[in-house]
Amino acid sequence: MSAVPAQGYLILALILFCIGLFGALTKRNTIIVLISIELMLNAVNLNLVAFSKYGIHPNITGQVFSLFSITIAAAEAAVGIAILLALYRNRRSVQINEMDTLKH
Amino acid sequence: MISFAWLIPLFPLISFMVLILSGKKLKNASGYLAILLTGISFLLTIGVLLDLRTITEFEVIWPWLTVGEIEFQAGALINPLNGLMLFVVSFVSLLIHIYSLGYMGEDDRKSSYFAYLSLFTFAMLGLVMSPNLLQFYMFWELVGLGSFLLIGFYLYKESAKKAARKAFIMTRIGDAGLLIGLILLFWQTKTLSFLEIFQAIEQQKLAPGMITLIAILLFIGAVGKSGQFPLHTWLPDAMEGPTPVSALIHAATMVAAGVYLVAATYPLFLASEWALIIVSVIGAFTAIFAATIGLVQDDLKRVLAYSTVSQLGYMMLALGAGGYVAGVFHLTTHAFFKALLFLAAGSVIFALKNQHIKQIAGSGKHLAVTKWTFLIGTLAISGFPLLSGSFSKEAIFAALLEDGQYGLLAVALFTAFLTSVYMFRLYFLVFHGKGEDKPERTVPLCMNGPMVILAVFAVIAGFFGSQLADWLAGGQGSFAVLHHSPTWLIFLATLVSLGGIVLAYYIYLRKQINQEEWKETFSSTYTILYNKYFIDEFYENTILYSTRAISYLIFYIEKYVVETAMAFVSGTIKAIGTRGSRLQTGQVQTYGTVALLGLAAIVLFFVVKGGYM
Amino acid sequence: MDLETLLSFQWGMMAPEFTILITGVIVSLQDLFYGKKRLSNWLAIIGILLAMVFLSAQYQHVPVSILYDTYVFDQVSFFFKYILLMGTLLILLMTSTSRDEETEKVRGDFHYLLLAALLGGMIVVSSADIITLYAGLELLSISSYILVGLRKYNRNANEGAMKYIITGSLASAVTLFGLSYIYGLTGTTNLYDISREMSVIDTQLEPLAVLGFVITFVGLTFKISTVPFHMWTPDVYQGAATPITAFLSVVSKAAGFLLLIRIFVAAFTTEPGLSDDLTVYEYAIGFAGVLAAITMIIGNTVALRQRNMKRLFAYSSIAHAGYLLIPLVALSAFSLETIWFYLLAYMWMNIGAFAIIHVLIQNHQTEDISMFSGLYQRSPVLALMMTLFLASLAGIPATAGFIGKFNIFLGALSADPAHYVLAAIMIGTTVISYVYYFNILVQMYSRPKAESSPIQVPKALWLTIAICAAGTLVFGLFPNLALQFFSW
Amino acid sequence: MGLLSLLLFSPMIGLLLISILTKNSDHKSIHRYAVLGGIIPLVISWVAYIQFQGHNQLAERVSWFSYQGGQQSFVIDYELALNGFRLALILLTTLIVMLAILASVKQITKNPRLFYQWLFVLELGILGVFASDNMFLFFFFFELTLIPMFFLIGKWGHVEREEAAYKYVIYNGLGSAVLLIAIVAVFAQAGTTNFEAVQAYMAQRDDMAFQVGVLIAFLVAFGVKLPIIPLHSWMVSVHVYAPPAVVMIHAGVLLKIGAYGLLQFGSGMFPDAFPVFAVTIAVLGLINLLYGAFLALIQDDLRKVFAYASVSHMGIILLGIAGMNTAGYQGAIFQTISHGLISALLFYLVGILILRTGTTNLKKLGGMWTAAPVLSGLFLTGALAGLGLPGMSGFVSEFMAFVGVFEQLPLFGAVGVIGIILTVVYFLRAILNMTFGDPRKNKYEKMADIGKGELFPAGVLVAFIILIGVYPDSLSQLLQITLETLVTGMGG
Repeated sequence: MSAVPAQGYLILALILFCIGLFGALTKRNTIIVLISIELMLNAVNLNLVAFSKYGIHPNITGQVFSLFSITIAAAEAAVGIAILLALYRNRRSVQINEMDTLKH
Repeated sequence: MISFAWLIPLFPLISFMVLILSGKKLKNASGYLAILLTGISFLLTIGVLLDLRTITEFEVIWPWLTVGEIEFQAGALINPLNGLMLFVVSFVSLLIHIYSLGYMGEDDRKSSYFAYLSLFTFAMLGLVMSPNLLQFYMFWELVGLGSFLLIGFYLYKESAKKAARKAFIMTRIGDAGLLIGLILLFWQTKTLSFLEIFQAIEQQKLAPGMITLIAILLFIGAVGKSGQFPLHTWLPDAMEGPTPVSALIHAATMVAAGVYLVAATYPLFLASEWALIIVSVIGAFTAIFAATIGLVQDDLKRVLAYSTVSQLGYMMLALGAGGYVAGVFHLTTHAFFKALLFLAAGSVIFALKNQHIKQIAGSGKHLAVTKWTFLIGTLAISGFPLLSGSFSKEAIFAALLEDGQYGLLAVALFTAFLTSVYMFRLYFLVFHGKGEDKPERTVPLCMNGPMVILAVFAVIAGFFGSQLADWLAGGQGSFAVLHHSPTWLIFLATLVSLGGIVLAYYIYLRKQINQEEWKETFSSTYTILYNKYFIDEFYENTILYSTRAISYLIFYIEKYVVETAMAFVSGTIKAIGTRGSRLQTGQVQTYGTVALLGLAAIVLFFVVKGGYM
Repeated sequence: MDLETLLSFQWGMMAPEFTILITGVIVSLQDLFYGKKRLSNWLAIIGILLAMVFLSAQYQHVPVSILYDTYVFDQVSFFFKYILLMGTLLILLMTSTSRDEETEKVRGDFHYLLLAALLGGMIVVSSADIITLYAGLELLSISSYILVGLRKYNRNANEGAMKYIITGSLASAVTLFGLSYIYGLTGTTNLYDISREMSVIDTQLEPLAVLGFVITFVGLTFKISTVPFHMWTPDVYQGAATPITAFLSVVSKAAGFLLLIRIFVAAFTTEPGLSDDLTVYEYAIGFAGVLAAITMIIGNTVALRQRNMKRLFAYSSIAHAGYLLIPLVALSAFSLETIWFYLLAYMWMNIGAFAIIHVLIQNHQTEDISMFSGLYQRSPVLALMMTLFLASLAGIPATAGFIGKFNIFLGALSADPAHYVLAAIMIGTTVISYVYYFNILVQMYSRPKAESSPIQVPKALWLTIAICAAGTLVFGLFPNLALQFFSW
Repeated sequence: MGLLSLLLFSPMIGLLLISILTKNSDHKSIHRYAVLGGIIPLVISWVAYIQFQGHNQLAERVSWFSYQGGQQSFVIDYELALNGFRLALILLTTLIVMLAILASVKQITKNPRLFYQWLFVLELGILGVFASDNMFLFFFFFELTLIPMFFLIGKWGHVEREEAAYKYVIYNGLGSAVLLIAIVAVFAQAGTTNFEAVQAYMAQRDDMAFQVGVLIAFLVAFGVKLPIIPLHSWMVSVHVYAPPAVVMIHAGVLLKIGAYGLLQFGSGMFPDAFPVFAVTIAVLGLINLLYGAFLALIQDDLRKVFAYASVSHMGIILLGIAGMNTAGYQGAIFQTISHGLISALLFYLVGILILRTGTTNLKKLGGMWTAAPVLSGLFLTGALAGLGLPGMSGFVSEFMAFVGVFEQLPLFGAVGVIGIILTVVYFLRAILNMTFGDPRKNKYEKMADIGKGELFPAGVLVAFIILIGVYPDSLSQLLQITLETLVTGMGG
C-alpha cells in the first residue's frame, strides 16, 4: 500500500478538474480554453487510475477506460482546433468572447 | 259548447299569425279579418256562458312538459269567474277591434296593429282560462308582450319607446315576484293546478308563514300588472299607445288581470290574514294616491290612466277586505265604463288631434255622441246613483264595513269624492266652455257604435250585482257573498259622489272658485301632485342610478381586475421569456457557467439534503 | 481472448451496425476518389435501408449480448435503432436534391460524417458498458461537431461549431467525472455489474453514489439539451445547416435519451437501494423533475420571442426535451414506451417541419419567420403539411404529438406518487407553446405573401414531407400500431 | 361503419367536396358546394334522430389502443353512443352549422374555400365531442376544435381578430389543459375513460377527496368554456371580433360543450361527490347571471351586449345544475339548447346588420324599424326569446332551472329570478334603441330590409325556438333517459 491514501488522488483530481473548469470558463483565448478542457479530462483520468489502483474493487478496467478517454480527448481536441482554424480564417480572431453573433 | 272552450283563444291567435306573416298584403282587409276571428271567439264565449248555467266547472288538460316524474300541464279551466272574465275580455276586445277600424283607419301599419291586438286578445283569453298557475304565468307574460308592443306602436316616437320599455320592465319586476311565489308554491304542494292548490290549502298542508309569503309574492305580481303602488308608474306612461289600446289593455282587461289573479287564488289569500291586510292597504293607498294625482293632470288620457290606477286600487281594497264579489263586480263595471271613457277620449283625440285638456278646452262639445257617452261614463265612475259604478262601489264600501275596516272605508269614501271631482273636471273642461277648435274630422259610425254599446252596459251592468254573486258562488264557494250596504252608507256614498260633482261644477264650469288662487296657495302641494309625487324621479335617482352604478362598478372590475390579472399572467410569461433570452448572451462561457452553477446548486442541494453540511 | 471465443459471439446481430460502417467507408472512399455527391447520397440511403432490413430481422428476437455483456441487443436497442435509422434516412432524403451551394461543396463529407454519427448513436443504444457507451457517445458527438461546422465559409456555422464543441467537451468532462465515481464505487464499468454492486453498497459511500449519479446526469443533459446544459442549443441550431439541425434535434437527442435510460435506469434502480429503502434513482431523481420544469418553462417562454425559425425550433426542442424528462422522473412500467413513442412522434413532426423550413430558407435566403408569410397562397399543400406538423408539435389531437403527450401525462399521473405539479407545468407550458406555433400559422394563412414566385420543392423533399406527414397522422390516429409494435 | 361514425365523419364529405371540386371555381360554386356539404350531416343527424326514437342508442365500439403497465391495463376504445342530450346537441350542431353556412354565403367574401374547409373541420370536432362515449375521445375532439376556431376568428374576424383568436386559444388551451389533467388522473386510476365504466369504478372506490379534486378540475375546465366569471374575457372578444357566422356556431354550439361537460362529467360520473358543489355552482351561477347582466346594461356595442347576455344566460345553466335534481338538469339542458338557438338567431341577424350598416355600435344605430321592419322585428323576436318570454324556448328552460334550484336553495333561486329582471332591461335597451325611435336618427336610412333569401335561416331558428317554447315535451321526451341516468346516480 502506498503512503498516499486514495483520497489524496481524488482530491488532487478534483482540484485539477476545478482548475480546468475555471480556465475553460474564464480564459479569453480559445486555445487556452481547449487546453483547460484537456486538463479536466485528465483530472478524470487521474480519478480512473486512482480508483483502478486504490478503489474498493481495484481492477484494470479503470486504466482501460482512461486509455479510451485519452484517445477520445485527443480526437476532440483535434476537431476543436480544426474548427478554430476555420473560424480564424473567417474572423481573424481566436478570442472566445468575440464569438457572439448568435445570441438571444 | 263548453267542451270547445279551449278553442276560444285560438281564433285571435290565428288572426295574429296570419296578419304578422302576410299582413302587408292584406292591407285594409286585415282589420276585418281580425274582427271576424275575434267575433267568433265572442260567439263561442256566449255559448260557453250559456252552458255554464248548468255546469259549474269544466276542466280540460293536456300534458305540456314532463320533468322526470313531474308533469306540467296546459289546458282550459272554465268556472264562473273565468267565464265572466272571458265574456268581459272577448266582448270589450271585439268592440275595440271594431272601434280601431275607424281610429287606426289611416295608419300605414294597420295590419301590425291588428296583429298585436289579436295577440293580446289571444293572450288575455288564454290567461283567464288557465287551469294552473304556470299557464297563467305564461299568458300573463304574453299579455305583457301585447301591451308592450301596442304601447310602443308609434315606435318612431321616443316617448313611446320609453313608455313601452318601462311598461315591460315594471311589470316584469312584479312578474319576478309572481314567479318566485309560484315556484315556492310548487315545491310546497307539488302542483300548480288551481284546484289542487286549493285542496292542499284546505287540508292545511302549508305552514301559515309560507302561505303568507306566497300570497304576498303572488300579490307583487298583481301589483306590477295592475299598476298598484309602488309599481304604478308605467301605467300612465302607457298612454303613449293608441287610445283603443289604452281602453282595452290599460283600462278594461290586462290591468285588471292583477285583480283577477288575486281573485283566482283567493283561497290562498283568505288563508292568510296578513296577506289580506297588505292587499287592502296597498289597494287603499293606491286608490287615494292616484286620485290625488289625477286631480291636476292636464293630459286627457293621463287623467283617465290615474283614474284607472285608482279604481284598480279600489278592487284590491275590496278583495283585501273580503269583498270577493265586490271586487270582481267592480272589475266588471269598471271594464265597461272605463273602456267607454277611453273610447270617448279616443274619439276626441281622433277628431281634434290633441289631448291636452287646456288646449282643447270645450271643443269636445262639437262631438255629440262622444259628449253624451263620456258623460255617462263619467257619471258611472263617479258613482252617480243607479249607474253601474254606484252599485259596485257600494258593494266595496259594504265589504269594508263588514270587515270592520273603518279607516279604509273613510279612505275609500274620500277617494270616491276625489274621483267625482277629477272626472267632472275632465268632463267640464273638455266638453263645456268656449270650444274654439273645430273637429278636423268626423267620428265614423264604427267608432260611435262601440261607444254607445258600452254606454248601455255602463248604465245597466250595475243591476246584476246579486245575480253575479249567485253566479260566482256556484263555482267558488263560501266567500262569494255580495255585501249590502246599510242605507246610511248608500246615502253617504251618494252624497260624496254628488258633492264631488258639485265642487267640480263650481270650480271648472262656473269658475266661482278660482283654481289659480288655489294653485298659488297650495303651490307646493300642487307641484308635488303635478309631478306625481316625484315617484319617477325618485326611482330614477335611486334604483336606476344605483343599477347604473353597479354596472359601472362591475365594468371597472372587468376592466381593471379581470383584465389586469390576465395582463399580469401574460406579462409574467413574457418577462420570463425576456429574461431567459437575455441570459442567452451568445458567450459560450456564460453557457458553461450556467451549467456549472446548475450542477453546483444540485450538488449543494443533495449535500444539504443528505445532511453532510 | 482467443479467436474461438471471438467467433462464438452472434456477430450477425450487429449486421445493421456493420452495414452502416461499411457504407460509411464506401461513401468516404467514393467521395475521395470519385467525388460524385449524388452517388454518395444514394449509397448512404441504400446503406441505411439495408441496415433497416437487417434490423427488422431482429424483431421479436430474444435479447442477446455479445462481447461479455458489453454490447446488447434487446427490445430497447431495437426500437431506438429504428428511430435513429429512420431519422437519418429522412434527413438524407431531405438533402438528396439540395441546391444549397455551400453544402454542395462538402456533400461527401456530410454523408459519411452523418453515417458515422449514426453509427455512434447505434453503439450508444446497444451498449451495456460505460466504456462502449462513452465511445459511442463521443463518436456521435465529434461527428456532430464537424457536421455543424461543415459549412466552413459560413461564420455562423463556425461559431456554432465552436460553441458546440466547447460546451460539448465541457459536458463530456463533467460526464466522465461522474462516471469515474461510479466506476470507483463499483469497480466495474458494466452496467449490469454496476447495478448489482449498487444494491450492496456501503452506507458510508452512498453520498458518493448520489454524487456520481447527479454529476453524470447533469453532464448528459448536454446531449438532450435540457437545463442546465441547454444554452448551446439555439446558437448551434442556428449555425448549422438545416438538415443537420434536424439531425441534432432528432437523432442525436434520441440517442441522448437512450443514454440516460441505459445508465440510470439500468444501473441505479436495483433493490434494496440506500439505507432508507430507496434506490439511488428514487432518492436522487427528484432534481430531474425540477430540471424538467425549468426546461419546459425556459424553452417555451423564450421561444415566444424568437423570429428566427431555427432558433425558435431550438427552443421548442429544449421544451420537448423537458417534456421527455418527465417519464424519467415518474419512472414506471411504460416510461420507456412513452419516451420511445414521443421520440418517434417527434421525429416525424420535427423533421417534417425542418424539411419545410429547409425549402423556405433555400427559396428566401432568410431564416426569419416572415418566410412563412402567405405560404397558403403560394403552396397550399405545403402550408397544410406545416399546419399538421405544428399541430403535432403543439399537441393537438389527431396527431402523433398529442398521443405522445398523452402518454407522458398518463405516466406522470399513474406513477406513485402522481406528479401533478410536473404534469401541470407541462400542460401549462404547452399552452404557452400554442402561441408561437400558432404565430407561424398566422403567418402562413393570414399574412400577405412575401413573394409571388412559386416555391421550388425538390421531389425527394416532397417524399420526406409526405412520409413525415403520414407518420404524424397515422400514429396520431392509430397509436396502437406503434404501441403494439413496441410491446412485442 | 355505424351510423354514428358516418354522422361524425360526414363533414369530411363537405371538406373533400370543397377541396377537390372547387380548386379554381368562383365563389358562387364554392358556396354552393358548402351548402351541399352542410346538408349532408344535417340529413344524417335526422336519420339518427329517427333511429334513436326507436330506442336505438347507435352505440359503436372499436378497440383503439391500450397500454400494459404492470398489473394494470389502460384501455382506450373508440366508443360512440347517443343519449337524448347528446342527440339534441348534435341536431343543434348540424342545424346551426348549416345555417351558418347559409349566413356565410353573403358574409364571407375573402377566401371562402379555406373558410369552409375550416368550418367543416370544426363541425367534425363538435360532432365528435357530442358523440363520443368516453373522456379521451371527448377530449380528442374537444381539442381538435381549437385550430379551426383559431383561424375562423383570426382570419375572417373583425378589427382585433387576431388578439381575439389568441385569447381564444390561450384560455381554451388552459381550460383543456386542466381538463386533460383531470381526465388522465381518472384514467390512471380507473384504467378506462368510458363514462359508465368510470362511474361504476368511482362508486365502488369511494374516494371522496379524489373525486372532489377531479371535479374542481372539471369545473375550471368547463368553466372556461361555459364561461364562468372570471374566465370569460376570451368569450367576449370572440363574440365581438369573430365573424357573425362563426359566432353563430361559437355561441350556438361551442359554448354548450361547457354545459354538456359539466353535466356529463360532473353528475354523470361522480354522482356522489357532485352534490358537494351545489352551493358553489349556485354561487357561480348567480355571479354569472348578475355580472353578465349588469355589464350588458351599459355596453355600446350590440355584440358586446349579446356577449354579456350569453354570460348571464350561462348563469342560469349553472343555477339549474346547482339544483341537482331532474328539473334543474332538464332546465340546464333546455337552456343549453335554447340559448344555442337564440344566440344563433341573434348573431345571424347581427351578420345581416353588419352587411347593411357595417357597424353594431348602438350609438350609431337607431330608428331602424321604419327602414327595415322585418329585420327589426326579428331582432325584437330574438331579444324576447332571450329574455325568456313564455311561448319561446328561453322561458321553459329558465322556469325549469329555477324550479330545480328552488328545491334545495330557494334563496339562490329567488335572487336569480330577480336577476332576470335585468335581462329585460338590457335586452330592451339595446334592441329598442336600435329599432325604435326617431327614424331620422338612423344614419342608414336607405338600408335594405332583410332579403327573402336571408329570411329562411332566421325563420327556421324562430320556428324551433317557438316549437320548444310552445311544446317543450318535444324536447323533454328525448331527454328522459339521459336525465334518469344523471339523476338516479345521485339517489334522487
